[in-house]
Amino acid sequence: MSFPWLTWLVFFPLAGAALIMLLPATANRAIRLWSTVIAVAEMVFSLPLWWRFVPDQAGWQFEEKRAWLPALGASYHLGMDGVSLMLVLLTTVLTAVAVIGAWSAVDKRPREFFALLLALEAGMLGTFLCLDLLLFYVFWEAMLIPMYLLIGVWGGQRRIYAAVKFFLYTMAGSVLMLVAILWLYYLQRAATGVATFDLDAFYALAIAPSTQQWLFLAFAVAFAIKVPMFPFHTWLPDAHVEAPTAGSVILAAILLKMGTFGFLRYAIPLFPNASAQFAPWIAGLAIVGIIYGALVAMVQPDLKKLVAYSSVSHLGFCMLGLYAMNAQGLAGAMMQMLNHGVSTGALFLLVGVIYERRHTRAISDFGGLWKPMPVYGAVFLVVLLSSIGLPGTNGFVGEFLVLLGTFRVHPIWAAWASSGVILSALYMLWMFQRVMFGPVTHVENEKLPDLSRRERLVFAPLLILIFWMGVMPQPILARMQPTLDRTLRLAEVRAAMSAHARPVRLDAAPMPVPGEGARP
Amino acid sequence: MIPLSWSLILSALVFGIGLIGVLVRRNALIIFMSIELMLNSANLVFVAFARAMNSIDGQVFVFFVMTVAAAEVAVGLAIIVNLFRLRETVFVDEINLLKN
Amino acid sequence: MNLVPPPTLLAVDWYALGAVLALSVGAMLLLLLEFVPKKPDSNRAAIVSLITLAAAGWSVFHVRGTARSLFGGMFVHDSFSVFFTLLFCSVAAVSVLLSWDYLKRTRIHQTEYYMLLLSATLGMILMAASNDLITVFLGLELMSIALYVMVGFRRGQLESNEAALKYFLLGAFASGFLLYGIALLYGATGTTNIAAMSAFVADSPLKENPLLIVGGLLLLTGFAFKVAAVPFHMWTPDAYEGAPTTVTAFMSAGAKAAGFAALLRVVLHSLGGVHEYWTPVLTAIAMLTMTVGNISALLQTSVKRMLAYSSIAHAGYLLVAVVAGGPEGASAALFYLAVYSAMNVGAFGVLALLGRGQEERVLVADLAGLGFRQPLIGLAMTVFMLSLGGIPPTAGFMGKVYLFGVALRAGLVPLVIVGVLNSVVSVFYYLRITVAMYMDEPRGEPTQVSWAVPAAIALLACLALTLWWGVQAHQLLLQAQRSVTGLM
Amino acid sequence: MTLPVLWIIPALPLAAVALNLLLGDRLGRRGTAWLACGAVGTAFLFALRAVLMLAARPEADRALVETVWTWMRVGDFSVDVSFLLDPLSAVMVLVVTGVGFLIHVYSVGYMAHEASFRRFFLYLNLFMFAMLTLVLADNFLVMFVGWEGVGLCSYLLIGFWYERPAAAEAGKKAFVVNRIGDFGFLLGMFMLFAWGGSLKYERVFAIAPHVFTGAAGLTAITIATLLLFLGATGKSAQIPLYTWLPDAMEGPTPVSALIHAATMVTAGVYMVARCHVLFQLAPTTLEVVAVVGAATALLAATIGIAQNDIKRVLAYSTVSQLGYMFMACGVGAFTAGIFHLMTHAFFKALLFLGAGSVIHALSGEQDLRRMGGLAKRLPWTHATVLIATLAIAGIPPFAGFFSKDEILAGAFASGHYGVWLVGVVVATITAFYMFRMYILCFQGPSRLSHEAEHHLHESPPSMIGPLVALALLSIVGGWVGPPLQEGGHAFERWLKPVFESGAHEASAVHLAPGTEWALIALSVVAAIAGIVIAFRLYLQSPASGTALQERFSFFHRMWVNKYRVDEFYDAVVVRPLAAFANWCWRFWDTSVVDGTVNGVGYTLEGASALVRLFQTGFVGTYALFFALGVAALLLHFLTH
Amino acid sequence: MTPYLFIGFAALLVTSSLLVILHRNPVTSALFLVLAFCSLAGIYLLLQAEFVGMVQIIVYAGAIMVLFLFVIMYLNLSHDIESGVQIALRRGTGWLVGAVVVAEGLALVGRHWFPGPFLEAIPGPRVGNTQQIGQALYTRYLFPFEITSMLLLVAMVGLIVIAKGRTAPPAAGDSGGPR
Repeated sequence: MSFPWLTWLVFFPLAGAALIMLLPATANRAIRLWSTVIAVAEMVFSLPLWWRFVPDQAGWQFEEKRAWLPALGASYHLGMDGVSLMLVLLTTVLTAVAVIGAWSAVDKRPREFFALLLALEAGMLGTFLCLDLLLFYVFWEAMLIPMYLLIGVWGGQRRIYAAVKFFLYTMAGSVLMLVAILWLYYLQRAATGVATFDLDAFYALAIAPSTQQWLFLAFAVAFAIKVPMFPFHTWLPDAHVEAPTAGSVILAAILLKMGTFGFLRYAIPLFPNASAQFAPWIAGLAIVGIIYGALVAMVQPDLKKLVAYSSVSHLGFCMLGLYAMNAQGLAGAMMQMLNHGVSTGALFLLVGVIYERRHTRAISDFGGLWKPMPVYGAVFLVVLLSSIGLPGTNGFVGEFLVLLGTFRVHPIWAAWASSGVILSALYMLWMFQRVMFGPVTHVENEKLPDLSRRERLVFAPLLILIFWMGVMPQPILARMQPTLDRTLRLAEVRAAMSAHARPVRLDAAPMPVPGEGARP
Repeated sequence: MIPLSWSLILSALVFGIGLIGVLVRRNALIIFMSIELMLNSANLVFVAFARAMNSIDGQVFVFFVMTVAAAEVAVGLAIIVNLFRLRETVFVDEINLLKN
Repeated sequence: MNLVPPPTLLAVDWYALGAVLALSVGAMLLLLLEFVPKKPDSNRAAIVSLITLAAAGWSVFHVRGTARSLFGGMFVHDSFSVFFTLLFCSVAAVSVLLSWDYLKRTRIHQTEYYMLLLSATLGMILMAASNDLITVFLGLELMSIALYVMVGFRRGQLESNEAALKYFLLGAFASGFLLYGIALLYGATGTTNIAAMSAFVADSPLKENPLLIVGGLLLLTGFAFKVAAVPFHMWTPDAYEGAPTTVTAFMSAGAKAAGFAALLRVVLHSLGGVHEYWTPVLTAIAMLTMTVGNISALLQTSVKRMLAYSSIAHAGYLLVAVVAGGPEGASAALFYLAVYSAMNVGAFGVLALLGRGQEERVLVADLAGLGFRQPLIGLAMTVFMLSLGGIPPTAGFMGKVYLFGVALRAGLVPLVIVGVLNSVVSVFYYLRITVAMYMDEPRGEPTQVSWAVPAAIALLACLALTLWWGVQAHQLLLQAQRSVTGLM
Repeated sequence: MTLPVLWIIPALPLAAVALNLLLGDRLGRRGTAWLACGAVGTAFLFALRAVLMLAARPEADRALVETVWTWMRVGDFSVDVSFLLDPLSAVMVLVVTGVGFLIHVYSVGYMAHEASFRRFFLYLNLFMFAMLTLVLADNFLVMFVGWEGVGLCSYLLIGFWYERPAAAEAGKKAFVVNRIGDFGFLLGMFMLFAWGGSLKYERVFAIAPHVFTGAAGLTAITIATLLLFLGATGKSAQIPLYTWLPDAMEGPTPVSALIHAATMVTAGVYMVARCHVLFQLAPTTLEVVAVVGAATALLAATIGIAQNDIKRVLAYSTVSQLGYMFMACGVGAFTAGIFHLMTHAFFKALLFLGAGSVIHALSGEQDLRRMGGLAKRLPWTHATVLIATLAIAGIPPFAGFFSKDEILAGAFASGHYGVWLVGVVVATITAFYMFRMYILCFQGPSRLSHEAEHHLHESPPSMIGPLVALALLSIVGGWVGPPLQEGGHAFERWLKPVFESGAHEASAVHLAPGTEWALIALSVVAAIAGIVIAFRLYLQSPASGTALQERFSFFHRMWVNKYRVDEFYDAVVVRPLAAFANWCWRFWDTSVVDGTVNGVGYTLEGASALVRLFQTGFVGTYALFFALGVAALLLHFLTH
Repeated sequence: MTPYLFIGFAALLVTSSLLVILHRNPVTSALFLVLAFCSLAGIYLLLQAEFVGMVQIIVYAGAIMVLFLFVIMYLNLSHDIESGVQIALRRGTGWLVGAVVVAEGLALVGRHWFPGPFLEAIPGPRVGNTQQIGQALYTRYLFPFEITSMLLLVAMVGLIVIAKGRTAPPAAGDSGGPR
């Protein structure tokens, strides 16, 4: 077995977190320094994958598999495909950025704060990389804990409400997914006599459409809440507004991707028939989300809330692309996920910058900021443009592909969704106008310091990404293409073979002899 | 030779009376006595069945039950005495520090 | 005169009886040692009882491989009883470690306390290890009487005494039903031996034997009372809250486990033949128990009471496994019991450390800001809470996964749905603890923590187990699955 | 080594932008100016070189294509970043770089005292880059990059003086309105791809006639072209999306000259001309284009009559002239459209720069009512502006005459007599209000305020130079396309390779010389009439002018208030949208969606409080519940 | 003859136990309980369980009830006078529920009477009842018998722990127990 890249990738931050906890709580500088070192090291460590990854190979790469719970048939199975490669890179980069960005933001208990950030990173990477349903659920849920603490301890006024709401809402969604996972597991066992949680095994299992409906719904709700899709989104504004900047960045940039990733990796390939059956509903909700999110964002008095609702709108595009179920749609959705990660992450960082200086997020407390802080204004402008999908920035590629893909299956959907393009320009520019332009309305703002060297360092990589992904997305697309094609093919094949499958009684197969169990 | 059903019905009556006693009285001692009645009704069932199938086990069982009852009474009365010392009452409807 | 020859015991039988012997001897030894003068603050009693428990556990573990039935099935030694014996001994040992310093703080007589603790353990073991309703009943009474006393141990204290009274009166009341049930079963089947009973039930012409039904039902209520299942649960919060915290820890894990051990033996074994009769009843009870337990815990202000309700809820989860039945159900129950004991004892153990001298600080508010001032306490409590709520990567999660999976396979979908939703509800109040510890600012003077090495060891042990079983439960899983093979 | 031919042209301004950003304030004003102008100047030279190379090629394959890299390739969809130079884009690129260069030079003088001098040229270069990308694009997507890019730059430049709320507001309005157009453009592209399977011009145009067949095809192409045209109306300020352009005058005057007169606003016309193949497949659309163009021309012209802000007058005239161009495209006279585009670029840029010069001279005064009599004080400005005014009025031999005449001819020839009539009327009105402006500004008594009088001075050479250059162009610019040429005039022949591919070329349908002479005469007369009226009303007897205003006060008010279109949009679109958004948030999101979520919590807590009532703490109660439980169980077995 | 005796004892048992739970004065109730136990012992005799009957009288009626009486005297309890509507309510529900439980049980058993496996069990030769029990106790039931010893020990210890010494009612306020 070659070098276990992925295991290192997942557990290095965890070890780092432990290391941080060993430092004295008062050693502020050392804590910041070391956490930065660890986060950056993780990033550097993840970069080689970009080259080592074989672009035109659909299957898992860097695969690792060890027995975990033989008695149940759960295994420690990690693997990477084009999609997870991108999301992993996004994670490592954004985490590094967030850590550096949080240097001055956190004054209270920095040790625990940074340790939790790193632990969170580990959890997220695990979620992206695991190929075992039980393991997936473990990471999926475990991830909530650090985020919950980040919001609850370092958050704003209503942090406790937000934290608890975040935790409960997400969990309420996922427990049903757990039931569905267990159901799948026993279904597998009843149908094939093999007890395993391995994803590949389920990719090969035919599931009766009638069964698929329920399983799909269970999965879909869990993911939809995470995305968040339209009716399930209300935890997001609270969580975002209350979370500390780094928290919001991670939350927006990566955590939300879990949902869409889940659809792409689990819900669609596993339950293609049900997925197709519910596609109109999901696409409809996605479109509603696009427009609704934009409209609500438009009238927000609070910068973070505005960005939060814009996330709802953007992720609507992702869902729409996914459910276009064609090459452009999926690729667009993936691009949109990455873009949203970069742009919205940057937006939250930007909000954080002025929040640090003024300790308010109300748009009305600003105005004319361009005069005191022109560099900040310029950065803000670029990020904002990428967020409204101006061609030449990353945002455009994603939105365009999504809409194109959608248009080919359903022009009307595309037309509705495209109106989001107008609205996004509307609310973003209006916000920008109120914050940046006009005369300086508050005396406190007249002497605001412009971006510091560290802050510029934070934004530099993001700006580079924004333009690079906008101008030359081909390398990224090329790496994801085989995986996406595979997903589509998988969906078709499974749909065909499941179409006539009969429902199976779960207790059809005998209980495996204790001790043996899984024989994948 | 007494039919089994007679003893069973009788025991059921006694059991019921004991049960009612527990439910309607508020004096811990009386409640306790009613519980004793319930135990004894059980004993009656044992003896009746032992008689019916002419086996000794039932009676032995009764013997054990009496031992248990004795033990319970000892501890129970101790608790009640202690209660009275602390609160000058043995009325269970005056005792609800712990609730909800 | 037909004299039945006295029982002949092999060496292995002596080992098998080792737990019983060791515990009885230990208990008496403790009393005898009273005549040897000792320093006022000596830990002799604690040490002796630890040794006793170790001996008990070891001797049974030593012959874990064999299956023996002694005294005509009055006492059985099989994988099932081994599992529970070890469980009870470890729970008792942890409780001893927790009580070590607690007793001194609260000025509780050590000798009697430990003597009763050992006897209660003995009672539990009998409940798990006996194949005859007589012994089950005696074991249950032994345990209960010891616990009545332990609950009321702080004589000078109104709550403690009140708790004891309630627990005692209702306990006696319940054992009245239990006894009556046994009597009817004896009448219906002509025996009190569980094996014989199941044989009878298996080949009895009519399953519609009313005596059997009523008897089994009353028996059920008796056990349901011990495991605190709704609507026979109402003593639990009061007793748990009033009892000395270490006692609460001990009984919350031990007594419940013992109740389930007996329940499993009886319901799955002796009444296994008429299992379908119990399924609807048990299903209803399980649903009620989970829901009522969690719902009532939502608004509690006292952590101790809240945990009491949570233990009711957990009884509900365990009942799901019982309903699922079969070897898988039983093994799920065993697995969950082990997990539950670790995390629940741990949680109460944390509470036992809070406060100085006589006072006990068990309000949610008392935990404010504790997480950062006492990192270990914070970490431990957080892990226990998450585990109780069934959040990975903790043991509680694994337990729920296995348990609900089994239930799902048995086709109990509604039960499973109710279960998982309940666990979401439960997370709400478990989170409140973490909120208090990490997110609230302490009001008034901060809660003191009375550290003691033994207690710390105990906590760390629980913590380690809770985490380890969360990430690698394979061994425990195997044990749970193997331990029920003897039962069926 | 051979120099790159095409991509270097947009690359140069971009490089200037990059340098500007990197070096920052280290390069002073002088450096900045040199960098910016140098880049654009060089770009012009490269453009010239490229066009010469193009001209050298045989007419058959007059198209240079340069693929730089693959942008995206997803499934069957693939787009490259590639550039195309054909006669059409050649005209555009020369106009853009040429006029652009002059305006850059002019700006150096005009913005000399501006604090953020560097930022201005940064934006300006960025705009050049975007505009060149737009015109040189080889496929719709790259064009869209430029399309939105110029939109962005106009947003930035309009809001250049960001501290003026009006400016910021105008910038936002421009961008958003453009976005509405882009929405159409985007969907249009999708349709083209969905049917044509590509976004590359030549592929789409080659395949279009074969795929868009039958009723379905006709509907599809009509919808597609209408959507594209929606994009054009946004960019080129046509009905219904023209309202942003007048407000755009908040920007610095050179910006108005460059973006809102010469180049950007003509992008729509360029796009329609570029897609003439598609438009000719959809006659309905062409009609729409023609009508919209005519309507816009008329509407804007009438409003232009009543404006007192010199820049706004010019703005409306721009809108109206753009209407002319669309009119041309609509009647199928694409050549004429492009021709007018070019000439208009010259004289309208000149007019704006002239106006800028005046404003500069009057230290910021823009109101015609406080000008007058400047002819002698600002000789150069006066001369050049006069030329431009004549050109726009359509007086031979100035540039405007030729192009405008050709448009009218085209309209007449293709049988759009209504359109033609409107054209003539608008010609008159144009001549009228342009001369009104000229007179109020340069002739008659001086109405200057005192200190304006005091600082009054002719502009520096760096500003006068461009004025002169443009003046020359405004004169000779039209001579490339004199009427009455057999086989079309030079300009037409140059564009032939592009437009002949179209089904039928209107301007190719030549009228009888007699008719054409008549038309020429008529339009000239119309123009002169307008001029004469202007002189009478504003120079000789202003009284009668005011009297006339009283007489037609209704129209006058209407024109002054710009037909209240802005207010209309505000009431019909903006306010309802905002109200709906607020409802979505305050009621729906907060109360309904989130209310449900919290509701669950409250319900549970209520249930908790309820359940806890049973926990009375009395042993009796507990025993009672126990007994009840037993009773219930017994009942169950009794009933089952 | 036996049936009549049985009926007599039964009547006595029922009435006395009813009086146990009905009578106001604890002492009287206790005495009625003694009576109930004695009549139960009589029934045991009729069921040919002499040993159990004797033990019933000696242990129960003797030891246990004496303990009860002692405690009652020691606490010299007044009559517990109960009044008020919720008391009556409790009474009503109590009687109702109790009756319902018994009725249901009887109905269930009576629905179709299945008297277990003992019909074929023929009453064997009358052996000395006490002797049999003794044999059983020390052979088959050796193990439980030993357990009972433990049980009694525990009870003893518990009794001492809880009841020994005086426990003054805690001064108001310092009940620093669980809140």
